Amino acid sequence: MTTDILVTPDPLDAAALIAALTGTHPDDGAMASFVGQVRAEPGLEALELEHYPGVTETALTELREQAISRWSLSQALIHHRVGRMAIGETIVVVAASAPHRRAALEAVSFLIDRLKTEAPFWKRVHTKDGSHWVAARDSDTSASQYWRDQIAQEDA
Amino acid sequence: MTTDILVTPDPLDAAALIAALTGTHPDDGAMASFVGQVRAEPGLEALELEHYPGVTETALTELREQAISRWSLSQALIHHRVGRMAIGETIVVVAASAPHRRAALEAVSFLIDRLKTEAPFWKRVHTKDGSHWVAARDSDTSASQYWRDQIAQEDA
Amino acid sequence: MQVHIRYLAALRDRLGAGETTLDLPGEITDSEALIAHLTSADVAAAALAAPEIRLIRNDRIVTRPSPLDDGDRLAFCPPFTGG
Amino acid sequence: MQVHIRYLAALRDRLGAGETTLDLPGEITDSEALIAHLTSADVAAAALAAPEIRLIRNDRIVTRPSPLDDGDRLAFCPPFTGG
Repeated sequence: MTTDILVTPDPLDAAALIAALTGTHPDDGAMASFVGQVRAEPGLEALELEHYPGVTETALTELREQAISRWSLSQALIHHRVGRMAIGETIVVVAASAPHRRAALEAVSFLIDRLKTEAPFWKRVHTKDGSHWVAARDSDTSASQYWRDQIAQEDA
Repeated sequence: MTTDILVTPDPLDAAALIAALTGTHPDDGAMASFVGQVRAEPGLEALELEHYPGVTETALTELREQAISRWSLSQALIHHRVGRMAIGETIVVVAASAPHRRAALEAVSFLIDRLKTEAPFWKRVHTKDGSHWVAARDSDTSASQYWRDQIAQEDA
Repeated sequence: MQVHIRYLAALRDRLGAGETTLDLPGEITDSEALIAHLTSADVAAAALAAPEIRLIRNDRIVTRPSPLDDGDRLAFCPPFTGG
Repeated sequence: MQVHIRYLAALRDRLGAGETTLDLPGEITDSEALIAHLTSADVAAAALAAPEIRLIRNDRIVTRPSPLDDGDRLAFCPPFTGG
């Protein structure tokens, strides 16, 4: 049994999570997933993720419920690591399964796009000269807004 | 070392393939994947996949190269099973990794959408009363045409 | 000229023979003329004329109408349904 | 009324104290009046007025302006950058 929502300082095992979601629901023809990992950048020695305990889990739970409802998902999970991590380590795993592929693929896009701007996480880059907070990207805001608009249109 | 293109009668291990693609390229911040599996349908006892040996692998290789070129992917793989399989078994695994998430997510959508209409595979459903070929779905043709149009626009 | 023809998947069930070698009259130079010729011998072959039927020529998926050459290995295919 | 205030991530670095409890004058009834009040004591608090600054009130992410009540636990946050 896999926890659907998890925020943890421990390393994430994307493959194990994906294994837990495949072949488990006989009505599911499609499972999509996204793995975010620490990318090498000039000077980066480690990435640190701060979050707001409790509020973060609630935000992720709400995003998951929105996705399940909108795309009639059978399964959906969001696991996010916090604390300090090295290049190549997994930051986040999002996965969704559904009868058909479009639902699973869109739900995963939605979850990772919305997570970036709607769940209280903050990234800090550690270099050998010190550390700095990562600035929000306009493209992340746009991607998140796209889904907000989509949902607003459907509810209208 | 994972084979990028594989058509095989043996069971596919999606999790192992995804594990092979995560944390391996330091410039990759994003890995997306899609797993297609046999969905339960009324009367379905097994699904059988026929293909055209050689031509299928060439078609998958070309789709992979198109995706790598268009989205500047670091890694991309397509593994497809053929022969007879049971409900819940994995039919296809598509995965792509790139520096940023949009590239990885779009590439996976492209690969599975185009694969459905551009690689010579045919599905046959076995029931206890016999078997029948699966008809092509209009929605699959539309999804594939979407990407063909997108690429035509960019090349124009 | 001579061509080798295969029918795949549902077309194999529908048109019978999985594989055949044919000597063609000289006026047949492309895939559509071949389909008309096949239909004259077996009316079921008219199904090949449907635009969704794909043609594999010498192990390459080609667009129809496709030119034909002596010795071509042809495979007529129903729409692909993988994934 | 009394509120508990936290500054998170980059705002914590910028505004110093991670956590503070304040007694507010009666005319302050919403988040934007609070920000103006904080700015009068510390000009750096003007950064809180930027529209991208998010507010968490009693463990709920709320839209600004938000009403305030006695005993509220508030957290001002820079834009989220997870994933």
